[in-house]
Amino acid sequence: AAPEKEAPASGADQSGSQSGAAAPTTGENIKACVVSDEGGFEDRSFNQSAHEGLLRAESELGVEIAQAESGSPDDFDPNIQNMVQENCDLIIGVGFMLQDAMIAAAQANPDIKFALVDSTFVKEEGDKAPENARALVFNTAEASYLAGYASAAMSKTGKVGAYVGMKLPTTAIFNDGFADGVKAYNEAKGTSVELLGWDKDKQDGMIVGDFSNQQKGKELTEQLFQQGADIVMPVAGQAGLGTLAAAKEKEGSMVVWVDADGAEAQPESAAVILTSVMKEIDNAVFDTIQSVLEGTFDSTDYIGTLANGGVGLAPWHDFESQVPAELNEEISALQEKIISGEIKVETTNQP
Amino acid sequence: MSQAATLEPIEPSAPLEDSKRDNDVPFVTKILRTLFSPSTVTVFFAIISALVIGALIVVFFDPKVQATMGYLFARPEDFFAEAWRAFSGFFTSLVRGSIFDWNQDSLAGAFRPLTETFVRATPLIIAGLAIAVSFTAGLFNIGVQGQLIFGAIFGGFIGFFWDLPPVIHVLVAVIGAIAGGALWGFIPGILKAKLGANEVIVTIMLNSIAAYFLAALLNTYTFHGDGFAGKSRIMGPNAQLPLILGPSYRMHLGVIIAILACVLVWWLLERSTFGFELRAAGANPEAAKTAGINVNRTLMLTLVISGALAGLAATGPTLGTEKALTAGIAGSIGFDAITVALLGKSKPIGVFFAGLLFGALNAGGALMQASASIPVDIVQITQAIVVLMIAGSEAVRYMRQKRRRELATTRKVEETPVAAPKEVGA
Amino acid sequence: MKLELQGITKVFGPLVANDQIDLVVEPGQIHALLGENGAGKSTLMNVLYGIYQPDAGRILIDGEPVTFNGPGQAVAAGIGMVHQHFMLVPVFTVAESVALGYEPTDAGIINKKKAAEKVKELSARFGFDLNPDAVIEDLPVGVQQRVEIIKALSRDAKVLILDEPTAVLTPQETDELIAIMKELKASGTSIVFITHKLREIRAVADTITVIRRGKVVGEATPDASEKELAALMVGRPVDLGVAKEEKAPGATVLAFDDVTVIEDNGQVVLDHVSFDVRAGEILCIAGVQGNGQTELCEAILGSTRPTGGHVTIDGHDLTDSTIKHRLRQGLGYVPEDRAKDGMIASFSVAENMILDVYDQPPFATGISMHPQAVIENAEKLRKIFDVRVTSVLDPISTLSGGNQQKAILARELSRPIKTLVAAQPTRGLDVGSIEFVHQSIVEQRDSGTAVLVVSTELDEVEALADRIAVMYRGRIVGIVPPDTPRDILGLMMAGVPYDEARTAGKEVRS
Amino acid sequence: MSAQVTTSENQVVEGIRLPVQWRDPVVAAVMLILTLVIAVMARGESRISFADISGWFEGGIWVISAPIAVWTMTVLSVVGTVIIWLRALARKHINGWWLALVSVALVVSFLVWVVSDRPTAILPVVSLLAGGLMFAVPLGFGALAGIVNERSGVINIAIEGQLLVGAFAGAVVGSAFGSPWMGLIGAPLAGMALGAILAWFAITFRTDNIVVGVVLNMLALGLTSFLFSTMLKNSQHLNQNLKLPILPIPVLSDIPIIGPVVFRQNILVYLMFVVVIVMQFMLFNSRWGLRLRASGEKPQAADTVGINVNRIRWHNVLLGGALAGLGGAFFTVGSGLSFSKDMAAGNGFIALAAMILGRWNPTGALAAALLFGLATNLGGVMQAVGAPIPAEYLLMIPYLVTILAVAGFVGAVRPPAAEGKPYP
Ligand SMILES: Nc1ncnc2c1ncn2[C@@H]1O[C@H](COP(=O)(O)OP(=O)(O)OP(=O)(O)O)[C@@H](O)[C@H]1O
Ligand SMILES: Nc1ncnc2c1ncn2[C@@H]1O[C@H](COP(=O)(O)OP(=O)(O)OP(=O)(O)O)[C@@H](O)[C@H]1O
Ligand SMILES: [Mg+2]
Ligand SMILES: [Mg+2]
Repeated sequence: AAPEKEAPASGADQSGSQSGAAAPTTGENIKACVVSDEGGFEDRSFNQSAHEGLLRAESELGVEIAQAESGSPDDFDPNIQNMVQENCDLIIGVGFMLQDAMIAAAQANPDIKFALVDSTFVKEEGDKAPENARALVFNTAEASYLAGYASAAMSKTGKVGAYVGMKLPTTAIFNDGFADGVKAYNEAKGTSVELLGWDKDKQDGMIVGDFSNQQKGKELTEQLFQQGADIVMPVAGQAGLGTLAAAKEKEGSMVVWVDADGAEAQPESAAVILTSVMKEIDNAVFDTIQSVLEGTFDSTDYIGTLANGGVGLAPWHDFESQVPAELNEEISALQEKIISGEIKVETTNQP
Repeated sequence: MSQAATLEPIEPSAPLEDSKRDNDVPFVTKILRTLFSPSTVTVFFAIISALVIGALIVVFFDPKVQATMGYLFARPEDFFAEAWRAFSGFFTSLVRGSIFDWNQDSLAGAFRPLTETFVRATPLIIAGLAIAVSFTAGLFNIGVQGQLIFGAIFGGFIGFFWDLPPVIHVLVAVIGAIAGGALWGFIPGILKAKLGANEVIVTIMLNSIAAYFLAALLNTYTFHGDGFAGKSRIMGPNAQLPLILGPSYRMHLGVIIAILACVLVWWLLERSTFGFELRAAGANPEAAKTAGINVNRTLMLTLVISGALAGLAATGPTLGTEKALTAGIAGSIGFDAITVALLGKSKPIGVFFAGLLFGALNAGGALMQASASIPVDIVQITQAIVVLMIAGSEAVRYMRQKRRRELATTRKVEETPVAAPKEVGA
Repeated sequence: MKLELQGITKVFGPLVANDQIDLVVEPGQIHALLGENGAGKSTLMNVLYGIYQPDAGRILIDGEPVTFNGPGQAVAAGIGMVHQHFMLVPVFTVAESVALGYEPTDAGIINKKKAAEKVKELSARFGFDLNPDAVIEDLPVGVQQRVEIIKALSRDAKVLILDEPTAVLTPQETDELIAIMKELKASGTSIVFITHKLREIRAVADTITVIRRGKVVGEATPDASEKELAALMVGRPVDLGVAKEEKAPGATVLAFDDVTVIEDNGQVVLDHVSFDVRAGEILCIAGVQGNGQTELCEAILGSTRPTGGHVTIDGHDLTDSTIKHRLRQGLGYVPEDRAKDGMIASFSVAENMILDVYDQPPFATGISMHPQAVIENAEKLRKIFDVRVTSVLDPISTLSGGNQQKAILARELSRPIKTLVAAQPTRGLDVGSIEFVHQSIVEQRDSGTAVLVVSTELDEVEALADRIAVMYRGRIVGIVPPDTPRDILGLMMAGVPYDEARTAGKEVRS
Repeated sequence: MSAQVTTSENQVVEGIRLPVQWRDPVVAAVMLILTLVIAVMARGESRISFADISGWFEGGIWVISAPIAVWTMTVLSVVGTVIIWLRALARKHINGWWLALVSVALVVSFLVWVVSDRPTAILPVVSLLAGGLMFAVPLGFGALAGIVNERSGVINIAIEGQLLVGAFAGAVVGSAFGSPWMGLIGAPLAGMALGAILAWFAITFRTDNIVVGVVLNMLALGLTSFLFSTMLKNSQHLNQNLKLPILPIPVLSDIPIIGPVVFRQNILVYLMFVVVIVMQFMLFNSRWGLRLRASGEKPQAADTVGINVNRIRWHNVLLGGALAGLGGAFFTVGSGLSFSKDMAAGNGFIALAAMILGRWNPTGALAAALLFGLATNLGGVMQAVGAPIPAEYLLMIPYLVTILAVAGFVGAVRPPAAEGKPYP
């Protein structure tokens, strides 16, 4: 991963954003636009997070917004092009699939600012990213490492599970960190908690085949339960809702939600959500919009880490009372070590 | 053997069927005649009214309009202003996105939407032809989606993996795509010919298999190379379809290929012996068999050709616009193409215009969400309503015509005198 | 029940199918309707049965005007109809077919026992042998016809309409039907009887009404001669016989050597059949329908593969060759079921006229077809064969059955053939068309073609045959000369070998 | 007076024998070979879980030797295959149960092998079957809808759309009234609404059935997605996770295997089984069924006995819509899930395939749906136990199985003769 410098105000640091809202420094208003990946803005995943960031910018910063959902990869180019035509000042693409289209658009429109979620603007080693473009990437593995450790500790059956919607670097990275976290727990405690549904070495594991089939997500979760897992982390967008439904039906099972804080986003399922691996795309989007508004936009990549709060482990919420204080401390300690660089969470899927 | 089963009463010609073919009239006259025929006028009004319905749906669900509805009686002018804004926004962004964008600084930019329409129509037209060919032979090839994916896999693989000289590379890639689609069409074909397996079932299943196969391939190093899993390497520069209007437009050679494909399919269906066999096998397989046509072979070849066209349709996104494979490379082209083919009545010229219409709606819809914040799903709704309106208006026109004709003759009959002279036989 | 039709007019688009037709059916009377194809007989009966609404005119029952908005009301009024084209659901059982529309039910569930009893009771009354559980599509057409009759009678019909019921029956079956009609008449049922066969009319009818082009053109009594009736019907004198000279046949062209066909379900449909047809000869296959004639034709064409034996045409063993190859070897084929096998309804007349030579010059070179040649060919054939059609580009479905048959004949006879197989070539045609078809076949024979005609009509067999082969249960019972007496042929059609049949026939005659 | 001769079994017509029917022997042989391959590969022990198998006793986890189990199956398979070959060569009728034996031997061997030699892998018998049933329920309803539509003469390609609007209305109506039961009223009504459009165009307007069906799918997808993005997004309370309660049937739910799989379900599952049984009986024994089939096979025949064909078609297209709508409700209130875009995910098309595979019979369609559902879930189980095959290939299993079923076992099927043909 590239070194982090000058990261914009972290998502955890809500107050900072808020204060910025009160006083837009450059008088002029701007238009901020988001182009989604396939899946659309209701995918309960990164598109939705980015969209929420956009909507928050509209309501808090008063910027003009525009949005475009892509139905297929064939829509990326024209959607970005439409945003250019719509005189956007900042165009944010969501997903590494948009990389090529975004690089081309950034190069063709030097007056417009571009930001890309989950991918850099660098295609090949040695290429230079355009001056008007900023990558918004996340080292999610750091946070899911903590989740893996916590899950291993909380599992009563000694088995935890994870699955993805499709095998993509942005989903696999969750599982890689999770796997390392479980391993760390085993090494620390001499246990042999198993992770079902993901093999970090082979980079292979359970998949739904898409990010929308809740029924399949539910059934896969039930099969993980049958194999003895009692905690499951679905990295599958909407399909992950199936896991929540399955967990509610199975006594003693828990879910690790991803992207947003599940207990807040799905309050009706809070009772089964142990914690969430948060990837603060909305904050990154919001901050990027704010930086354009304030004229502080630069082309430095933004890398969300535990250190800058771009990724993180959500509070325990309903499980507060069940999580041993000891574990809480261990997690905090691990977080410190990761932030300080003492522990390096490494995966091939890192941005 | 049973006479009963075969001597059906003659069906009145289906409302959607074309009128008589005439061969003696000059081409231009024919075009003009179709352009201003009652059915063309009906289609035109059906499209317009479908668009109006689509716009009304937009108005109804527009949050600002809904807000004004709360105090509709207090300040109706707010409501009408907002409703008009939403209503006109639908149309202006549709036109700006698909034909001409007057907000652009340059004329070149203003016409870009029109080229977008063509670019988006390209795969729809070719895939529509694939469906049309199978329909003509009485087969329902739901598998165009899967065949398209296989075309993309083959064509794409050749495009990014091989390194060939200019012209040759793109040619080989296109042929590869055709072969990939044909292969995926061959499977239901051979299963139907040899084992009688229903092509609807087999093609539905092959769609999913193709999609998962592509997803699996995209996780291999061969496909993604040093990039990320889920997206293949970029097509070699020589494998990309050349841009025919220069680099500022996405309009690529595929547009020409689509037009050529229409001509080719027209020739194949209407002027070739194979087309004769195919139409015969579709219209009456028993009679075709009796006339010496190998119906099983014809149906199998039809699915192969249909698949080949589907594979060709994949070159648009694969080698023309996307230039890389992803799991969603086929979008929903294979399914939208069914509607395109049906709207075009399985005739190449009809498919061409239906594809253009859908391409325009897609292009317009994309701008609609960008400029007017209308969910892009409205495009699908509008497309569906267009087809329903056309089907409905044709049905109504057909019924009215029938009634008029009957009335006319009845009147004539009534005027004749009552007396019926009788000869008396021995 | 007295039935009157007054001034019935029915139009289909530009066509006046029924034009001011008056008809009176007295109680207990058999009223024959006679008319060439498309005269409007079926239309009139469909109006009477409530399927069509008349555009003018009215129906009276016992002097009271009635209107039928659907067949249900006609049935309720005591009218029963056996349609020209069977109205049976092929996958239903006999009991279900009879019950349909009038199901005996207990709370919506059909009482199958009651339905079966009804069938048994009625078949016993009329001496039919019907199994209520048999499935319609497995039954020979003759039996299906009986189901239709039972269906009509099971509703206590006072007026029974029989629209060409004998078109698919054998002579014996026809005789049985005539007996039943007489029995019904005796019990007070009126019958409207439609047929093209003048002999039958003369056998049962009390009154005859002749319809031509939608109009009543005359009435006749049963003692009118066939010639007179035919002339009245067609509007010109008709030659009922076929002018045919004796000719010495040439070499064998079409030969069956010990051909056996067994279907997938194990039925033996052709059982060691051998015969040959020589150039310039007409061999007629006589027999009750369903005794393997269809499969015999299919084995010649190649759509059915023999399990054993050989089929040769012009000295070439074609047992394993494709249909196309056989057609190229000079096989002309007029299928039994023209709508199903002989033509493609949605194709133009012109296209149908090249259906089996579409890939041959001058219609195609390589895989490219020449539409102009197709049209020219059609125009030519249309003149030669007198096919009545507005434009050869119209779909063939817009032609009447007779003209469709002419178009098919034109196609088969216009290309070079060595042997012609014609199955039921005149089924459902009127006398005028029959005359034409027979003439064409004889001309073909005279030009040296080997001709095989399959027919269930003994009239036709007698008119055309140089030799007659009688089939029974997949076997050829015997091949006999054309002057063999009808009663001997009849016995052979029931499976009695020629020698026995001849002795039996002599006994009967003496 | 039947003129055709039925030969007795194995009749030799003077030296000519009936052709051998090769389909069954070849299919059996292929399955035997696959079983053998598995037997050769089988190593170690397999853990088979019978947890929750019955309310009467604890099933627990059984550990069996994989080679012994698989070789036993192989022996059974050999027996079945040999008998099938002998009977085929003797041109005798082959009882379908023999082929079933060979298939079961293959499937059991495969399952045992999948979990063999992997100490943590467990084959969960009950959840394998129960999960398969879950996938089969919407397919079953969809196929039933297709059956009543097509048997009455209207082709229904719009099952997919009807499932989708059913899922939508199930969630929204249920949420609006705060009860999943209300969803069961909303869903069939929504399916019927789509059915009404289908009927209006296909029957009254005589439009090509496939055109209308395809377009309705488009409309349903577009409308539900549009409403999801506009209406439901702003009012989350209209799209809650509601779940129909599980209603275990006393006594029956304790029967080993069948009990927990079939009789510990919610009302929709029971309803599907009831509809299958009732429809199978009614189609062939009731006035409704007789008239329905007549309309779809030969409408003229129905018309000439005074049956209003188009009314029958209208009624049954609406009935079909209601059934498909109910099936759609299974995605939401039936599974405790909220609505999401494109939730039917192609199930409508697979239902269509199940209908054809089941030869337009309710029981056959149910069998096909169960086959597909089980195969889908098997893929899931294999993913969960970490089978050494990339997951994408495991996801293909149900589709491959279906193609094998149609090619290997079913062959050509005959649709209702008048389907898709407007009347009059
Ligand atoms: N539904 C229909 N629409 C248009 N024309 C029809 C229809 N039904 C029948 N016809 C007309 O019917 C004629 C053929 O009908 P039909 O098959 O009853 O022939 P036919 O007069 O009985 O002759 P044949 O006895 O030789 O079969 C054609 O002239 C055709 O135009
Ligand atoms: N449904 C229809 N639509 C249009 N025209 C029809 C229809 N039915 C019949 N006709 C026309 O009415 C004419 C009379 O047909 P009809 O079937 O009554 O003749 P028919 O006397 O019964 O002849 P056939 O002896 O061949 O049975 C036919 O020539 C046909 O053109
Ligand atoms: Mg006729
Ligand atoms: Mg008639």
